[in-house]
Amino acid sequence: MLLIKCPICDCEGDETDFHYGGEGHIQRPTSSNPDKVGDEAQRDYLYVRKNPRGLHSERWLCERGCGKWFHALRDTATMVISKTYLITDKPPAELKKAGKK
Amino acid sequence: MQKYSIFTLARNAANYHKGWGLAWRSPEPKSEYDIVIIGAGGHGLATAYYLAKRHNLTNVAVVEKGWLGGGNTGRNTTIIRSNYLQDESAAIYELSRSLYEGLAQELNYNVMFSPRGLFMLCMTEHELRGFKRHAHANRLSGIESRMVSAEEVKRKIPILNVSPTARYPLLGALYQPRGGTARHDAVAWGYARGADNLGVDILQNCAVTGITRRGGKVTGIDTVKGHIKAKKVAIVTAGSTTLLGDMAGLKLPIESVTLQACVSEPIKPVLDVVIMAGTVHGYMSQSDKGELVIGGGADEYNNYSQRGSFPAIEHTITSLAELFPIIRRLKMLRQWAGIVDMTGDRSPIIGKTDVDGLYLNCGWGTGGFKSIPGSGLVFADTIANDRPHPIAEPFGLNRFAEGRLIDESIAAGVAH
Amino acid sequence: MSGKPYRIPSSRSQGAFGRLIDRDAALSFTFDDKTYTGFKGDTLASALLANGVRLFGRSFKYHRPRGVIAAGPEEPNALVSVGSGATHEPNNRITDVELYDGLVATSQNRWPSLAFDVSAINNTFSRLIPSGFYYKTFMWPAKLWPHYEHIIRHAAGLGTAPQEEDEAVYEQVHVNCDVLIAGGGIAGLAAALAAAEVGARVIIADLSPRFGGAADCIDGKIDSAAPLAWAKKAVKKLAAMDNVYILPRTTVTGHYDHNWVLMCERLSDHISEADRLANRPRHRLWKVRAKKVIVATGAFERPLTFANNDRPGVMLASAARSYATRYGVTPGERAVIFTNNDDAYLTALTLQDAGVSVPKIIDVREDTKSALISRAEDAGIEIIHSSVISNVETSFGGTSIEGVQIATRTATGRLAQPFARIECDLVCMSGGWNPAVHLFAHVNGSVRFDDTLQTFRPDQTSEAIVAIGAANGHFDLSTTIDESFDKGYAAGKSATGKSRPKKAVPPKARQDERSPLEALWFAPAKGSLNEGNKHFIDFQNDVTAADIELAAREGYRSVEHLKRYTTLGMATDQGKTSNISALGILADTLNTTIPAAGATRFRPPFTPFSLGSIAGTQAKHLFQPVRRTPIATWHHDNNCDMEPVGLWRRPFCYRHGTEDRQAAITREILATREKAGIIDLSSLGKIEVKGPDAGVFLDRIYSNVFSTLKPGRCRYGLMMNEDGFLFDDGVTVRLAEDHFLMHTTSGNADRIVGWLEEWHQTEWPDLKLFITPVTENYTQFAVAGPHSRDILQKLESTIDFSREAFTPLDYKSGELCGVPVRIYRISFSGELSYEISVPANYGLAMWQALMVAGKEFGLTAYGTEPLHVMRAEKGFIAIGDETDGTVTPLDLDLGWAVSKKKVDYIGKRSLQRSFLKGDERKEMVGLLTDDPKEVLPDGCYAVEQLLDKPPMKMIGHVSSSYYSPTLNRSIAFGLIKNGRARMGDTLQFPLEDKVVSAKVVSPVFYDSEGERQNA
Amino acid sequence: MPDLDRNLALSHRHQEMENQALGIEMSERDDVGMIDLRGKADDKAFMKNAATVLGVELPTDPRTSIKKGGIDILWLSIDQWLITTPLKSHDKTLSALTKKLTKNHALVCDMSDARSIIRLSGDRVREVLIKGCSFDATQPDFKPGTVRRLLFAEVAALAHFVDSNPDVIDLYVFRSYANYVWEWLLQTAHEDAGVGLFQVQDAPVV
Ligand SMILES: Cc1cc2nc3c(=O)[nH]c(=O)nc-3n(C[C@H](O)[C@H](O)[C@H](O)COP(=O)(O)OP(=O)(O)OC[C@H]3O[C@@H](n4cnc5c(N)ncnc54)[C@H](O)[C@@H]3O)c2cc1C
Ligand SMILES: NC(=O)c1ccc[n+]([C@@H]2O[C@H](COP(=O)([O-])OP(=O)(O)OC[C@H]3O[C@@H](n4cnc5c(N)ncnc54)[C@H](O)[C@@H]3O)[C@@H](O)[C@H]2O)c1
Ligand SMILES: Cc1cc2nc3c(=O)[nH]c(=O)nc-3n(C[C@H](O)[C@H](O)[C@H](O)COP(=O)(O)O)c2cc1C
Ligand SMILES: [Zn+2]
Repeated sequence: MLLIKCPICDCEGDETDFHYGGEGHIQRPTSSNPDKVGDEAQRDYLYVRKNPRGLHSERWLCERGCGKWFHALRDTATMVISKTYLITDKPPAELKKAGKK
Repeated sequence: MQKYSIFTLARNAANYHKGWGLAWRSPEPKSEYDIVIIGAGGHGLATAYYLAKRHNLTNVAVVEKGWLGGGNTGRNTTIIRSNYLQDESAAIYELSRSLYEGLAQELNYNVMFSPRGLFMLCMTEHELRGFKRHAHANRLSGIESRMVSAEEVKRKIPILNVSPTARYPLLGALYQPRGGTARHDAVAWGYARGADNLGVDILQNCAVTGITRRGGKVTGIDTVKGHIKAKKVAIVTAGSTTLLGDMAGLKLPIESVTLQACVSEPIKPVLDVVIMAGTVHGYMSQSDKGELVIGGGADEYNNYSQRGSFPAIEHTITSLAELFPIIRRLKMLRQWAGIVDMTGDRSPIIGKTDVDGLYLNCGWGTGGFKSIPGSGLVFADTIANDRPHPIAEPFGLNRFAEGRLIDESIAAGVAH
Repeated sequence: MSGKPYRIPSSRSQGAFGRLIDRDAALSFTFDDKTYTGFKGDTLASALLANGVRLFGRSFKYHRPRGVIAAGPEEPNALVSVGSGATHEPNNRITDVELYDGLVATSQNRWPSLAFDVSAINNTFSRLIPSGFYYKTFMWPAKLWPHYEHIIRHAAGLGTAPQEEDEAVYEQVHVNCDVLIAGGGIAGLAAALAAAEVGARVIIADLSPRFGGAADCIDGKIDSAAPLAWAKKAVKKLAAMDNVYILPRTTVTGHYDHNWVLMCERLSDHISEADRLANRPRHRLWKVRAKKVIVATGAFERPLTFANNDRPGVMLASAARSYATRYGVTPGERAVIFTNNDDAYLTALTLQDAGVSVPKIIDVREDTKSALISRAEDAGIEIIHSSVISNVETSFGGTSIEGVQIATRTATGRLAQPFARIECDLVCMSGGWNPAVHLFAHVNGSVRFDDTLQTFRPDQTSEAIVAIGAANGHFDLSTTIDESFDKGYAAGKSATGKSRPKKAVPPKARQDERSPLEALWFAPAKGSLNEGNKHFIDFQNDVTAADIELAAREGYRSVEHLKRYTTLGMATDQGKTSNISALGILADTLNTTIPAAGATRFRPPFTPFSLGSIAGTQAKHLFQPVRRTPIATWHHDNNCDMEPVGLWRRPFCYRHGTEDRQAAITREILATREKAGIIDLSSLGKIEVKGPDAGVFLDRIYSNVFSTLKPGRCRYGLMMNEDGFLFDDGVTVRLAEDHFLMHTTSGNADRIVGWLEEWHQTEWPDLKLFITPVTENYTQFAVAGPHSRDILQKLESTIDFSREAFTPLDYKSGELCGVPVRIYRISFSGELSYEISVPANYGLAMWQALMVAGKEFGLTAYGTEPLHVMRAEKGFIAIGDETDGTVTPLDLDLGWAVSKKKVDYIGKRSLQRSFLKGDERKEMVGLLTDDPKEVLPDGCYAVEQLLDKPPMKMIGHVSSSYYSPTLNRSIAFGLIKNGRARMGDTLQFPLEDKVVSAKVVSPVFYDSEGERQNA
Repeated sequence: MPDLDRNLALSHRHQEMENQALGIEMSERDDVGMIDLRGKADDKAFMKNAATVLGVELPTDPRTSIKKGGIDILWLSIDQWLITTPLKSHDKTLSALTKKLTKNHALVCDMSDARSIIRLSGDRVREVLIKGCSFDATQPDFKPGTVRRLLFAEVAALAHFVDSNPDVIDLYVFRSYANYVWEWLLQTAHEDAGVGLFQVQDAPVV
């Protein structure tokens, strides 16, 4: 049972007080370029996921706190949550590093 | 192959069973194989078996990072059924189910396929309508499956709570008389023994660390025991598919999550059929050894830990305790989890990839034990002939770009 | 049976024996219908042993007679059912059952009786049924398998499930603490004292009814006190602190990610049934989030592996000691000790002190020296070194022991030459100790093999968890005390930031040094019989040493294969006594070492615990919330058939008198069409969206346009998911320029609030708006039918309901009967209709006022089913019927509501994918059966071509189907491949017993011009 | 004043309380109106206008509340507050707020009928709360003024710590769930079901 802390309201609680929203930082192609999105780009957006074994950036909703979405960096093998940050923040550096490995 | 039968058993008994040989060898890897299958789960082993048996391809290795059958094949709740709604699904699951009927004889290994009947309970009008649709579709595709009344369900499952004041009154069930269970480990072991006997090398404790390619074509694999050349490579690694896909540069519509299960202590028979209850997300059967085998939901977050969080299993047990009030005084003996590979439409992927000579069989998610024989058969055919078997064809990777999803979530809720 | 010979007199050794029992409080209980007497403080095991009972159960496979081998939760053999009727509970270890007056215990897995069990014949045929025999046989002929299986199923299983429903209540609690300590032995108590001293919030739980663990069974001193005396003081001190919570009868069952711990507390199982309080929970499941977890769960003694080591009367040495010490029970009169370590010498001394004759200690080791061994020698006990017990001699039927054979210890595999026979009725064995590492290992905790202990002990972990004392492999009291205080302080400090107070002086302990243990994994028996003899490893599942060798011979060599092939460690004790011994034998067989073979995975729970406690309070009438609309009491009083929709209960129809459902539905429809009807729509989702960008936002959410809607007007909208599939619909109202009110389907209401928030926060955070769900604040009714206007006009209101002033799709707010209301002129039934939204607390009174006003117009309450029929007559889709997650708005011919102009909205791009815009789509059409009385079954399929028998190619299915009382014929919708191109065609629907044909028509069956709703 | 009767979610249960053997006291509050207020805490004009009407600044610390006159302002999020008002002055407060905030980016919603407020009081209230939610209500930092959203008995709820000695906690649940939560409390708050956490205890047997 993960213990999660919201970076916005500091609410700390069980994973059941939060709601998981899947991989973070997925760009919705039609938001920026509605007319020129190929089938493959749309597929990648809808279905293709990094699904790494290790550091994963993901979205969580602070359901029993402030009701806001935020990002977390979690290791999918150890479950360690190393960082939480705002939903509007850019991907942190350690995520890029992990991706390169 | 040493034949298994009551006679050989009796003969060996005289000698205190000292005469039994290995069910499978533990060979050293050769430097090259025609075909390498990554993953010695049920699907990988069945594929190897059918390659050898039906296509005479025996220069084949199944490469396994741990012990064979140790993935989801060795930890699932063993439900077998084929009453799926979509034509494509019904075709492959029914092929598979029918192969289960003769599997013990085919493999000379008793996999204890037990078609004792499977009930999918309907507890809301909406669910009832959905299952009626299943029953009609199944009947027209030639699958034995029908709706039964609440009274009939109660007759078959006396311990079910059908009180009119129950939270969800029972409205009936979708019944597949020849759905049931099999002994999961035996399926892996039987295929392993069969494949090994036909000359396939099963390489355990041999994790794959890389997939080598040249010019868009696969050339072999790197393993902890060194490089192995191969003309064709098939990835059949369930929850680990993304990691293998990354080695070959595949972009995959897959997420790995933990799916949970538990067993009660063994008790004398109380449940002779398999039940699934979508509205309350629970399913249960009783094994031949006596435990109630209980399948739970999946945790929502990506997870490679092979252990789950408590709420999912709690949710399931809470529901089952409502459906079967007598279980409240029984005890949970063990809980565990497996890493399942969920695709964008929750249906499997079987077929070729963009890399020449690289094949993929994955995405069985929460429900691929039942499909092991059928999937092995059509996948072997696909690899041997380098084109999708007709039953496998709809399950190609390309469907995600086309939007041609195969979505089974319609009424069942749970997909086991 | 008086039980006299087995209960040690209170006078013996100044009352040293039986410290937990109250000899003045006799309790009466039954085992297999026979009545016995025990004492308060007894366990069922000690009470039965005191009565001379030795046979408690039959083994799983061979039905061998079994006694009890342990005194705690590791017991594999002695499982019984306790209670009867609604309190019947199978598979209880008699070692853990506390005796109460009137306790009813029943043996299991035997027929017709425990003493004479027909299935014991299995033992005779055991050679035919080694591990995995079922994989090799029962295959021919295939059709007989179900019969074989039936027999196997009935032979397997342990106890029986209860027949009656459990009346007990269960509950759960959630708490956080700084330090959670599992196990209240010396180690756990010491750590608790230390952590509490620095001010940490400490919870300490022990599965037994008492604290102190092994303190009463060990030698040594803590400071100057005996361990037990020290433990008593420690517990008193802890109980007086308000930052410590002590939980007896509470098993820590599992450790989960991020130090979340599950514990099961048993509150009433030890109380006689008559005295149990109905409202006191039977079990309470604790969910604890701890900053630090300390595992102080002690260790389990290992049995030794020799022929017939499962006979009743063979027991763990520490168990025999604790029966004597705690309950004043001697499990035999003449005991032989068989050991590979010093600890069992304490048992020898204790038993002798208790009056048991202890002729010999058989020690595997060569002549070893230690203080304990000298004490045994001094007490006159003969020690036979370098020897083993090679076999056990029993009475006929194997239910009691008559003697043991002693042989010189040989290398594994070689046969034994017994050189002596010793008469005895009790064998106390000790093969060393296995730390209870379970909890440590549940999450990522690794274990390492310790050569000295010849077992696994805790190693690395990523969690904030430590093991101490015997659980950490420390069997020396002084190390245990030092370590436990150290780690207790450290845990307290890491949780609270506070260090150990300067003046605190942890105690010092000392204990005589022990000589090291020597591993022995197998003691062979004599001659060729050896192979037929049974050396049990896993007692409950009847796994023998030979089975392990067989598995290895056949290639099931990974420990996990071994486990699954032989079922080793899979019984209710989860291998607490057997796993390491099995590994020893596997390693010997494969010529490797135990660490190379590895251990199987530890999984929760530590010991099995009730499924009832997992359901907790969420059972029976509290299983799941039922959501009630404000009109619920009226529905109830008016014989309404309620239908579950999500968590809601919605009115399905109201049955008058003897009406059946169909008659009620017909009546309600005709009344609404001809006069007026009223329906409770309270559960429909209502969401307010307000802000300057609200219109833009809704344009992106819905497939049609909302920014152009005029204030005071309503518009029907469609929502797709990003895949392009339709998933909700509803009417949105523009309350003001910057203020909208959305309606959603009942089932999706909560989901859509989340959906909107997620899109707003994560994709378009720059849009200025607020989203607030208001579903619960309003009751909503539709008043529909030709007289609906008349009824509303009859009531006092500030709203002008006239045809001219209040036109279709208008929205007005004002007062009705003095209550502020919002009214929308929208219609799902196809009739002139007003949806009235009333503050929930006035809902019931408003409903009643409408009923009164409507009486003269024939106003009739109608349910969701009549509504569904009416909407189908009108050709309106219903989410969940016409949609199933694979259907696009275009498939449903709702293209008019799918904007081509808007640049981007959810689902737009996906609709353009080849398969979604392809020419093979299933399209919604109307279906009229050739026979108007024939109602197509829901979900039946049309086929391309009718064949004699399946398979037939299907081209689509019926998504809604009703008998329409309005049209006096059946109507249906179908989703048919290229349906719109098939207008006028007749389709065939093969059913089980007949084929129904139906014509493809427009899906609007009634009032296609909309004259009625626009009236 | 409306001509119609007002029925609260639990009106039909008020009678039965006499025969209950509970370890706490519980009742439904029937004298409050509620307003859901949305606006951004960093929007100075909005904050100021709201404060003008309410006579006190909106609380911005998470999980806190402020009391002013008969009004309680409960923090719900960084852009949301729940204002409870005495029923008799409710309409006045509501229209004053609405009016004052017309020019601001804000949403004022009357939510008087959306929730049911169950008042729990007595020394064992915290023990009852921890039976229903994963939040540990026995922690010392849960004190008067604290507001906490919960999943209580699988139902979305809100706990407002009103007073201590003895503890008074208002449990807010959506109206349709009130009856279920009430039933749930009747069982778990039974006087025989006490927990007695973190108090001086009798020493267990050794
Ligand atoms: C709890 C649970 C309950 C389930 N219940 C059911 C059910 O009732 N009915 C049903 O039909 N299905 C069920 N399933 C699903 C079913 O178990 C799986 O779909 C099926 O077993 C998948 O088989 P597989 O052969 O594809 O994968 P697996 O059996 O998982 O085999 C994959 C193998 O690949 C190996 N591997 C991974 N990475 C590497 C590498 N780098 N190198 C070499 N080898 C590697 C793994 O070690 C593993 O042995 C359940 C699953 C779970 C977890
Ligand atoms: N000879 C023996 O009988 C024996 C056995 C174990 C320890 N010792 C010695 O006693 C001293 C102290 O030992 P210790 O305190 O480490 O062990 P202990 O055996 O004295 O205490 C462990 C306690 O943990 C409890 N426990 C075990 N699993 C539990 C669970 N999952 N949940 C709740 N409670 C659980 C047990 O009931 C027991 O009371 C050490 O010096 C050790 O060498 C002796
Ligand atoms: C159908 C089935 C029945 C099982 N029955 C038992 C059982 O009787 N006893 C037991 O200890 N475990 C049982 N298990 C669980 C296994 O012990 C094990 O937990 C599971 O296969 C996952 O492996 P792991 O725990 O080693 O990761 C069963 C598993 C399955 C799939
Ligand atoms: Zn938050």
